[in-house]
Amino acid sequence: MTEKKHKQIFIHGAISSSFIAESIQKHSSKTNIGAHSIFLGQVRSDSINDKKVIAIDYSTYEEMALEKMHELREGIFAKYPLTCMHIYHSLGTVAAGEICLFVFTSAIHRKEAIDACEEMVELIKKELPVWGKELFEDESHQWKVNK
Amino acid sequence: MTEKKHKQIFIHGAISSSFIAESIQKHSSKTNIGAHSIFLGQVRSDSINDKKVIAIDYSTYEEMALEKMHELREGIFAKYPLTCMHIYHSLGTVAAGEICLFVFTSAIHRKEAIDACEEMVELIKKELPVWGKELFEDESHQWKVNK
Amino acid sequence: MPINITAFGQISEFISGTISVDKVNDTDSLRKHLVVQFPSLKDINYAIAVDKKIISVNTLIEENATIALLPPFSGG
Amino acid sequence: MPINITAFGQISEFISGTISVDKVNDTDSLRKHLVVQFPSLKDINYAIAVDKKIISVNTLIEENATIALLPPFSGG
Repeated sequence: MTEKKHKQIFIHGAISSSFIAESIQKHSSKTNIGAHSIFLGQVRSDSINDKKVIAIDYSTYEEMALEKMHELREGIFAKYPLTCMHIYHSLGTVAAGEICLFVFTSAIHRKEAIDACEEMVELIKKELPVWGKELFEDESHQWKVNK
Repeated sequence: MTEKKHKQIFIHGAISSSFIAESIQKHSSKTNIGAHSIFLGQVRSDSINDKKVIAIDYSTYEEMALEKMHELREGIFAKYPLTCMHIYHSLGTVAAGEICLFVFTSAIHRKEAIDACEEMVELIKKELPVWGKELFEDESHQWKVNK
Repeated sequence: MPINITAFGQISEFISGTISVDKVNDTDSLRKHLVVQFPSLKDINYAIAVDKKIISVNTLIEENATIALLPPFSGG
Repeated sequence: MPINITAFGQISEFISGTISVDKVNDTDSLRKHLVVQFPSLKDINYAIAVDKKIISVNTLIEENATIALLPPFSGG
Protein backbone atom coordinates (compact mmCIF):
# COMPACT_ATOMS: atom_id res chain seq x y z
CA MET A 1 0.00 0.00 0.00
CA THR A 2 1.46 3.35 -1.00
CA GLU A 3 0.83 6.12 1.43
CA LYS A 4 0.38 9.65 0.18
CA LYS A 5 2.73 12.11 1.83
CA HIS A 6 0.53 14.77 3.37
CA LYS A 7 1.52 18.36 4.09
CA GLN A 8 2.95 18.82 7.59
CA ILE A 9 0.94 21.13 9.82
CA PHE A 10 2.57 20.50 13.19
CA ILE A 11 5.16 22.77 14.74
CA HIS A 12 7.03 21.92 17.93
CA GLY A 13 6.32 24.51 20.59
CA ALA A 14 4.63 27.89 20.16
CA ILE A 15 4.00 29.58 16.81
CA SER A 16 6.06 32.78 16.80
CA SER A 17 4.82 36.14 15.56
CA SER A 18 7.82 36.31 13.22
CA PHE A 19 6.72 33.03 11.62
CA ILE A 20 3.28 34.56 11.09
CA ALA A 21 4.85 37.70 9.61
CA GLU A 22 6.90 35.63 7.17
CA SER A 23 3.81 33.73 6.08
CA ILE A 24 2.02 37.02 5.39
CA GLN A 25 5.04 38.49 3.60
CA LYS A 26 5.26 35.53 1.22
CA HIS A 27 1.88 36.48 -0.23
CA SER A 28 2.96 39.89 -1.48
CA SER A 29 3.96 38.37 -4.82
CA LYS A 30 0.46 36.95 -5.31
CA THR A 31 -1.13 40.13 -6.58
CA ASN A 32 -4.47 38.49 -7.36
CA ILE A 33 -5.15 38.23 -3.62
CA GLY A 34 -7.38 40.93 -2.16
CA ALA A 35 -8.12 39.56 1.30
CA HIS A 36 -6.46 37.48 4.00
CA SER A 37 -8.27 36.08 7.01
CA ILE A 38 -6.22 34.82 9.93
CA PHE A 39 -7.26 33.01 13.07
CA LEU A 40 -4.84 32.61 15.97
CA GLY A 41 -5.49 30.43 18.97
CA GLN A 42 -3.68 31.65 22.09
CA VAL A 43 -3.19 29.58 25.25
CA ARG A 44 -5.33 31.06 27.99
CA SER A 45 -4.34 31.14 31.62
CA ASP A 46 -7.69 29.92 32.92
CA SER A 47 -8.23 29.43 36.61
CA ILE A 48 -9.76 26.04 37.37
CA ASN A 49 -10.62 25.37 41.01
CA ASP A 50 -8.25 28.15 42.04
CA LYS A 51 -5.36 26.67 40.06
CA LYS A 52 -3.91 28.60 37.14
CA VAL A 53 -3.13 27.05 33.76
CA ILE A 54 0.47 27.94 32.93
CA ALA A 55 0.78 25.98 29.68
CA ILE A 56 -0.88 23.39 27.46
CA ASP A 57 0.94 20.28 26.30
CA TYR A 58 -0.41 19.22 22.90
CA SER A 59 -0.19 15.71 21.47
CA THR A 60 -1.64 14.15 18.33
CA TYR A 61 -2.17 10.97 16.40
CA GLU A 62 -0.04 12.36 13.62
CA GLU A 63 -0.68 9.96 10.72
CA MET A 64 -4.43 10.22 11.25
CA ALA A 65 -4.31 13.99 11.79
CA LEU A 66 -2.41 14.67 8.55
CA GLU A 67 -4.76 12.40 6.60
CA LYS A 68 -7.76 14.13 8.17
CA MET A 69 -6.32 17.58 7.48
CA HIS A 70 -5.78 16.64 3.84
CA GLU A 71 -9.45 15.68 3.64
CA LEU A 72 -10.58 18.89 5.39
CA ARG A 73 -8.42 21.01 3.06
CA GLU A 74 -9.91 19.38 -0.02
CA GLY A 75 -13.42 20.01 1.33
CA ILE A 76 -12.71 23.69 1.96
CA PHE A 77 -11.05 24.23 -1.42
CA ALA A 78 -14.01 22.56 -3.13
CA LYS A 79 -16.42 24.86 -1.30
CA TYR A 80 -14.60 28.22 -1.44
CA PRO A 81 -12.62 29.83 -4.28
CA LEU A 82 -9.46 30.36 -2.25
CA THR A 83 -6.08 31.42 -3.54
CA CYS A 84 -4.36 29.57 -0.71
CA MET A 85 -4.73 28.22 2.80
CA HIS A 86 -2.07 27.54 5.44
CA ILE A 87 -2.60 25.79 8.75
CA TYR A 88 -0.20 25.25 11.64
CA HIS A 89 -0.84 23.65 15.02
CA SER A 90 1.59 23.38 17.91
CA LEU A 91 2.69 20.14 19.52
CA GLY A 92 4.40 19.89 22.90
CA THR A 93 4.33 22.62 25.48
CA VAL A 94 2.93 26.06 24.70
CA ALA A 95 2.93 28.59 27.54
CA ALA A 96 -0.03 30.82 28.40
CA GLY A 97 0.01 33.86 26.12
CA GLU A 98 1.67 31.99 23.25
CA ILE A 99 0.07 31.04 19.94
CA CYS A 100 -0.87 27.38 19.37
CA LEU A 101 -3.02 27.53 16.21
CA PHE A 102 -2.59 29.56 13.02
CA VAL A 103 -5.18 29.33 10.25
CA PHE A 104 -4.55 31.57 7.25
CA THR A 105 -6.82 31.81 4.19
CA SER A 106 -6.45 34.10 1.18
CA ALA A 107 -8.84 34.89 -1.65
CA ILE A 108 -9.65 37.46 -4.29
CA HIS A 109 -12.56 38.78 -2.23
CA ARG A 110 -13.04 39.03 1.53
CA LYS A 111 -16.19 36.94 1.96
CA GLU A 112 -14.58 33.68 0.82
CA ALA A 113 -11.42 34.21 2.87
CA ILE A 114 -13.38 35.02 6.04
CA ASP A 115 -15.95 32.21 5.71
CA ALA A 116 -13.34 29.58 4.82
CA CYS A 117 -11.13 30.58 7.75
CA GLU A 118 -13.98 30.40 10.25
CA GLU A 119 -15.18 27.03 8.92
CA MET A 120 -11.66 25.58 9.01
CA VAL A 121 -11.20 26.64 12.64
CA GLU A 122 -14.45 24.88 13.60
CA LEU A 123 -13.40 21.74 11.70
CA ILE A 124 -9.99 21.69 13.39
CA LYS A 125 -11.55 21.96 16.85
CA LYS A 126 -14.06 19.18 16.12
CA GLU A 127 -12.30 16.76 13.80
CA LEU A 128 -8.54 16.97 14.22
CA PRO A 129 -7.16 14.27 16.55
CA VAL A 130 -5.23 16.59 18.87
CA TRP A 131 -5.33 16.64 22.65
CA GLY A 132 -4.41 19.42 25.01
CA LYS A 133 -3.24 18.73 28.54
CA GLU A 134 -3.60 21.82 30.73
CA LEU A 135 -0.64 22.14 33.06
CA PHE A 136 -1.06 23.91 36.39
CA GLU A 137 1.46 25.77 38.53
CA ASP A 138 1.63 22.92 41.05
CA GLU A 139 2.59 20.40 38.30
CA SER A 140 -0.82 18.78 38.31
CA HIS A 141 -2.78 18.68 35.06
CA GLN A 142 -6.20 18.31 33.51
CA TRP A 143 -7.27 17.31 29.99
CA LYS A 144 -8.70 20.21 28.04
CA VAL A 145 -12.27 19.99 26.75
CA ASN A 146 -13.28 21.91 23.62
CA LYS A 147 -16.57 23.77 23.57
CA MET B 1 -16.31 73.44 21.60
CA THR B 2 -13.86 70.87 22.90
CA GLU B 3 -12.99 68.14 20.48
CA LYS B 4 -12.26 64.68 21.76
CA LYS B 5 -8.91 63.35 20.57
CA HIS B 6 -9.65 60.12 18.75
CA LYS B 7 -7.30 57.21 18.30
CA GLN B 8 -5.27 57.42 15.09
CA ILE B 9 -5.89 54.57 12.64
CA PHE B 10 -4.11 55.89 9.56
CA ILE B 11 -0.64 54.83 8.50
CA HIS B 12 1.25 56.40 5.63
CA GLY B 13 1.99 53.82 2.97
CA ALA B 14 1.66 50.05 3.23
CA ILE B 15 1.20 48.15 6.49
CA SER B 16 4.28 45.96 6.93
CA SER B 17 4.22 42.35 8.06
CA SER B 18 6.65 43.26 10.85
CA PHE B 19 4.16 45.84 12.16
CA ILE B 20 1.50 43.10 12.19
CA ALA B 21 3.89 40.73 13.99
CA GLU B 22 4.60 43.35 16.66
CA SER B 23 0.88 43.90 17.20
CA ILE B 24 0.38 40.17 17.69
CA GLN B 25 3.41 39.88 19.97
CA LYS B 26 2.12 42.63 22.28
CA HIS B 27 -0.83 40.42 23.20
CA SER B 28 1.25 37.64 24.73
CA SER B 29 1.06 39.31 28.12
CA LYS B 30 -2.75 39.28 28.01
CA THR B 31 -3.21 35.69 29.12
CA ASN B 32 -6.99 35.93 29.31
CA ILE B 33 -7.11 36.04 25.49
CA GLY B 34 -7.91 32.74 23.78
CA ALA B 35 -8.56 33.85 20.21
CA HIS B 36 -7.41 36.49 17.74
CA SER B 37 -9.10 37.19 14.45
CA ILE B 38 -7.23 39.22 11.84
CA PHE B 39 -8.38 40.60 8.52
CA LEU B 40 -5.87 41.98 6.03
CA GLY B 41 -6.80 43.83 2.88
CA GLN B 42 -4.20 43.49 0.13
CA VAL B 43 -4.04 45.69 -2.98
CA ARG B 44 -5.01 43.59 -5.96
CA SER B 45 -3.49 43.99 -9.39
CA ASP B 46 -6.80 43.87 -11.23
CA SER B 47 -6.88 44.22 -14.98
CA ILE B 48 -9.42 46.82 -16.07
CA ASN B 49 -9.88 47.22 -19.82
CA ASP B 50 -6.50 45.57 -20.37
CA LYS B 51 -4.74 47.97 -18.02
CA LYS B 52 -3.17 46.63 -14.84
CA VAL B 53 -3.59 48.28 -11.44
CA ILE B 54 -0.09 48.79 -10.03
CA ALA B 55 -1.06 50.64 -6.83
CA ILE B 56 -3.91 52.33 -4.98
CA ASP B 57 -3.61 55.86 -3.67
CA TYR B 58 -5.77 56.23 -0.55
CA SER B 59 -7.13 59.51 0.78
CA THR B 60 -9.52 60.31 3.62
CA TYR B 61 -11.53 63.00 5.32
CA GLU B 62 -9.49 62.44 8.45
CA GLU B 63 -11.43 64.34 11.14
CA MET B 64 -14.66 62.69 10.04
CA ALA B 65 -13.05 59.26 9.63
CA LEU B 66 -11.57 59.26 13.15
CA GLU B 67 -14.87 60.41 14.63
CA LYS B 68 -16.73 57.71 12.67
CA MET B 69 -14.22 55.05 13.70
CA HIS B 70 -14.65 56.02 17.35
CA GLU B 71 -18.40 55.52 16.95
CA LEU B 72 -17.94 52.17 15.14
CA ARG B 73 -15.54 50.95 17.85
CA GLU B 74 -18.00 51.80 20.60
CA GLY B 75 -20.75 49.94 18.76
CA ILE B 76 -18.62 46.81 18.34
CA PHE B 77 -17.43 46.85 21.96
CA ALA B 78 -21.04 47.21 23.12
CA LYS B 79 -22.08 44.23 21.02
CA TYR B 80 -19.17 41.81 21.53
CA PRO B 81 -17.20 40.98 24.72
CA LEU B 82 -13.81 41.75 23.22
CA THR B 83 -10.52 42.02 25.06
CA CYS B 84 -9.21 44.46 22.48
CA MET B 85 -9.49 45.67 18.91
CA HIS B 86 -6.91 47.40 16.70
CA ILE B 87 -7.54 48.92 13.29
CA TYR B 88 -5.09 50.40 10.79
CA HIS B 89 -5.74 51.75 7.31
CA SER B 90 -3.16 53.00 4.83
CA LEU B 91 -3.12 56.47 3.30
CA GLY B 92 -1.14 57.43 0.23
CA THR B 93 0.24 54.96 -2.24
CA VAL B 94 0.14 51.22 -1.58
CA ALA B 95 1.55 48.97 -4.30
CA ALA B 96 -0.19 45.81 -5.54
CA GLY B 97 0.63 42.94 -3.18
CA GLU B 98 0.99 45.23 -0.16
CA ILE B 99 -1.35 45.39 2.85
CA CYS B 100 -3.68 48.43 3.14
CA LEU B 101 -6.08 47.37 5.92
CA PHE B 102 -5.44 45.56 9.20
CA VAL B 103 -8.32 44.70 11.53
CA PHE B 104 -7.38 42.78 14.66
CA THR B 105 -9.83 41.60 17.33
CA SER B 106 -9.10 39.53 20.42
CA ALA B 107 -11.43 37.81 22.86
CA ILE B 108 -11.62 35.04 25.43
CA HIS B 109 -13.45 32.78 22.96
CA ARG B 110 -13.20 32.48 19.18
CA LYS B 111 -16.80 33.25 18.21
CA GLU B 112 -16.74 36.84 19.47
CA ALA B 113 -13.33 37.61 17.98
CA ILE B 114 -14.32 36.21 14.57
CA ASP B 115 -17.76 37.83 14.40
CA ALA B 116 -16.53 41.23 15.60
CA CYS B 117 -13.68 41.23 13.08
CA GLU B 118 -15.95 40.39 10.17
CA GLU B 119 -18.52 43.01 11.19
CA MET B 120 -15.84 45.68 11.60
CA VAL B 121 -14.45 44.99 8.12
CA GLU B 122 -17.92 45.42 6.62
CA LEU B 123 -18.45 48.67 8.55
CA ILE B 124 -15.09 50.05 7.41
CA LYS B 125 -15.87 49.31 3.76
CA LYS B 126 -19.33 50.91 4.02
CA GLU B 127 -18.98 53.75 6.50
CA LEU B 128 -15.41 54.98 6.68
CA PRO B 129 -14.79 58.06 4.50
CA VAL B 130 -11.79 56.71 2.60
CA TRP B 131 -11.28 56.74 -1.16
CA GLY B 132 -9.01 54.58 -3.26
CA LYS B 133 -7.64 55.78 -6.57
CA GLU B 134 -6.46 52.85 -8.69
CA LEU B 135 -3.28 53.75 -10.52
CA PHE B 136 -2.45 52.06 -13.82
CA GLU B 137 0.89 51.36 -15.46
CA ASP B 138 0.35 54.12 -18.01
CA GLU B 139 -0.14 56.73 -15.23
CA SER B 140 -3.88 56.95 -15.84
CA HIS B 141 -6.20 56.20 -12.95
CA GLN B 142 -9.70 55.19 -11.97
CA TRP B 143 -11.61 55.61 -8.69
CA LYS B 144 -12.15 52.34 -6.90
CA VAL B 145 -15.68 51.13 -6.18
CA ASN B 146 -16.38 48.89 -3.17
CA LYS B 147 -18.68 45.91 -3.56
CA MET C 1 -22.60 83.70 0.76
CA PRO C 2 -19.23 82.03 0.41
CA ILE C 3 -19.37 78.41 1.51
CA ASN C 4 -16.30 76.50 2.48
CA ILE C 5 -16.55 73.22 0.67
CA THR C 6 -14.14 70.31 0.86
CA ALA C 7 -14.50 67.73 -1.85
CA PHE C 8 -13.07 64.22 -1.66
CA GLY C 9 -12.29 61.31 -3.95
CA GLN C 10 -13.13 61.86 -7.59
CA ILE C 11 -15.01 65.10 -6.83
CA SER C 12 -11.75 66.63 -5.60
CA GLU C 13 -10.52 66.41 -9.18
CA PHE C 14 -12.75 69.31 -10.19
CA ILE C 15 -13.88 71.05 -6.98
CA SER C 16 -11.58 72.52 -4.39
CA GLY C 17 -11.53 75.35 -1.88
CA THR C 18 -14.21 77.91 -1.13
CA ILE C 19 -17.11 78.39 -3.47
CA SER C 20 -19.22 81.54 -3.54
CA VAL C 21 -22.88 80.82 -3.93
CA ASP C 22 -25.93 83.07 -3.92
CA LYS C 23 -29.32 82.23 -2.46
CA VAL C 24 -28.07 78.96 -1.07
CA ASN C 25 -28.90 78.32 2.55
CA ASP C 26 -29.67 74.63 2.66
CA THR C 27 -28.18 71.42 1.28
CA ASP C 28 -30.85 70.81 -1.36
CA SER C 29 -30.28 74.21 -2.95
CA LEU C 30 -26.52 73.68 -2.67
CA ARG C 31 -26.87 70.44 -4.67
CA LYS C 32 -28.87 72.22 -7.35
CA HIS C 33 -26.37 75.03 -7.51
CA LEU C 34 -23.33 72.76 -7.70
CA VAL C 35 -24.61 70.57 -10.52
CA VAL C 36 -25.08 73.68 -12.66
CA GLN C 37 -21.60 74.95 -11.88
CA PHE C 38 -19.98 71.47 -12.11
CA PRO C 39 -21.93 69.29 -14.56
CA SER C 40 -19.62 66.30 -13.83
CA LEU C 41 -21.43 65.95 -10.50
CA LYS C 42 -24.51 64.73 -12.35
CA ASP C 43 -23.02 61.24 -12.71
CA ILE C 44 -21.76 60.94 -9.14
CA ASN C 45 -23.95 59.63 -6.37
CA TYR C 46 -22.40 61.73 -3.61
CA ALA C 47 -23.36 62.41 0.00
CA ILE C 48 -23.07 65.74 1.80
CA ALA C 49 -21.62 65.99 5.29
CA VAL C 50 -22.39 69.06 7.39
CA ASP C 51 -19.92 69.42 10.25
CA LYS C 52 -18.67 65.87 9.70
CA LYS C 53 -22.14 64.25 9.81
CA ILE C 54 -23.69 62.87 6.65
CA ILE C 55 -27.13 64.42 6.28
CA SER C 56 -30.06 62.39 5.00
CA VAL C 57 -32.64 65.16 4.76
CA ASN C 58 -32.44 68.73 3.56
CA THR C 59 -30.43 70.64 6.15
CA LEU C 60 -29.90 74.35 6.79
CA ILE C 61 -26.37 75.51 6.22
CA GLU C 62 -25.28 77.76 9.06
CA GLU C 63 -22.57 80.32 8.60
CA ASN C 64 -19.12 78.78 9.21
CA ALA C 65 -20.49 75.29 8.66
CA THR C 66 -18.06 72.77 7.24
CA ILE C 67 -19.48 71.21 4.12
CA ALA C 68 -17.98 68.11 2.57
CA LEU C 69 -18.85 66.38 -0.68
CA LEU C 70 -18.36 62.63 -0.38
CA PRO C 71 -18.47 60.24 -3.34
CA PRO C 72 -19.03 56.55 -2.49
CA PHE C 73 -16.41 55.28 -0.04
CA SER C 74 -13.87 52.77 -1.27
CA GLY C 75 -11.54 52.10 1.63
CA GLY C 76 -10.07 48.76 2.61
CA MET D 1 -5.13 -12.54 19.76
CA PRO D 2 -2.75 -9.73 20.59
CA ILE D 3 -4.08 -6.41 19.36
CA ASN D 4 -1.85 -3.44 18.83
CA ILE D 5 -3.62 -0.55 20.48
CA THR D 6 -2.50 3.05 20.60
CA ALA D 7 -4.23 5.22 23.15
CA PHE D 8 -4.23 9.02 23.08
CA GLY D 9 -4.98 11.91 25.39
CA GLN D 10 -6.11 10.97 28.86
CA ILE D 11 -6.47 7.30 27.90
CA SER D 12 -2.73 7.14 27.24
CA GLU D 13 -2.25 7.70 30.96
CA PHE D 14 -3.33 4.14 31.72
CA ILE D 15 -3.20 2.20 28.40
CA SER D 16 -0.13 1.80 26.24
CA GLY D 17 1.37 -0.73 23.88
CA THR D 18 0.01 -4.09 22.78
CA ILE D 19 -2.82 -5.71 24.67
CA SER D 20 -3.56 -9.40 24.48
CA VAL D 21 -7.24 -10.16 24.24
CA ASP D 22 -9.16 -13.41 23.80
CA LYS D 23 -12.35 -13.85 21.80
CA VAL D 24 -12.22 -10.30 20.53
CA ASN D 25 -12.67 -9.91 16.81
CA ASP D 26 -14.75 -6.77 16.49
CA THR D 27 -14.81 -3.28 18.00
CA ASP D 28 -17.90 -3.84 20.18
CA SER D 29 -16.33 -6.82 21.93
CA LEU D 30 -13.07 -4.88 22.23
CA ARG D 31 -14.92 -2.09 24.04
CA LYS D 32 -16.49 -4.61 26.44
CA HIS D 33 -13.17 -6.24 27.06
CA LEU D 34 -11.30 -2.98 27.65
CA VAL D 35 -13.73 -1.53 30.17
CA VAL D 36 -13.31 -4.66 32.32
CA GLN D 37 -9.53 -4.49 32.12
CA PHE D 38 -9.41 -0.67 32.50
CA PRO D 39 -12.41 0.53 34.55
CA SER D 40 -11.33 4.18 34.11
CA LEU D 41 -12.59 3.93 30.52
CA LYS D 42 -16.16 3.81 31.83
CA ASP D 43 -16.18 7.60 32.32
CA ILE D 44 -14.57 8.49 29.00
CA ASN D 45 -16.63 8.96 25.88
CA TYR D 46 -13.99 7.69 23.46
CA ALA D 47 -14.03 6.82 19.76
CA ILE D 48 -12.23 3.91 18.13
CA ALA D 49 -10.26 4.35 14.93
CA VAL D 50 -9.47 1.29 12.82
CA ASP D 51 -6.65 1.97 10.40
CA LYS D 52 -6.94 5.73 11.04
CA LYS D 53 -10.68 5.90 10.34
CA ILE D 54 -13.11 6.49 13.16
CA ILE D 55 -15.72 3.74 13.03
CA SER D 56 -19.35 4.47 13.75
CA VAL D 57 -20.72 0.92 13.68
CA ASN D 58 -19.38 -2.36 15.00
CA THR D 59 -16.40 -3.29 12.82
CA LEU D 60 -14.42 -6.48 12.38
CA ILE D 61 -10.83 -6.23 13.54
CA GLU D 62 -8.54 -7.83 10.96
CA GLU D 63 -5.17 -9.17 11.91
CA ASN D 64 -2.54 -6.41 11.83
CA ALA D 65 -5.19 -3.70 12.05
CA THR D 66 -4.14 -0.51 13.77
CA ILE D 67 -6.52 0.29 16.58
CA ALA D 68 -6.55 3.70 18.25
CA LEU D 69 -8.53 4.85 21.27
CA LEU D 70 -9.44 8.52 20.94
CA PRO D 71 -10.93 10.58 23.76
CA PRO D 72 -12.70 13.81 22.72
CA PHE D 73 -10.40 16.07 20.69
CA SER D 74 -9.23 19.31 22.22
CA GLY D 75 -6.89 20.92 19.73
CA GLY D 76 -6.67 24.60 18.91
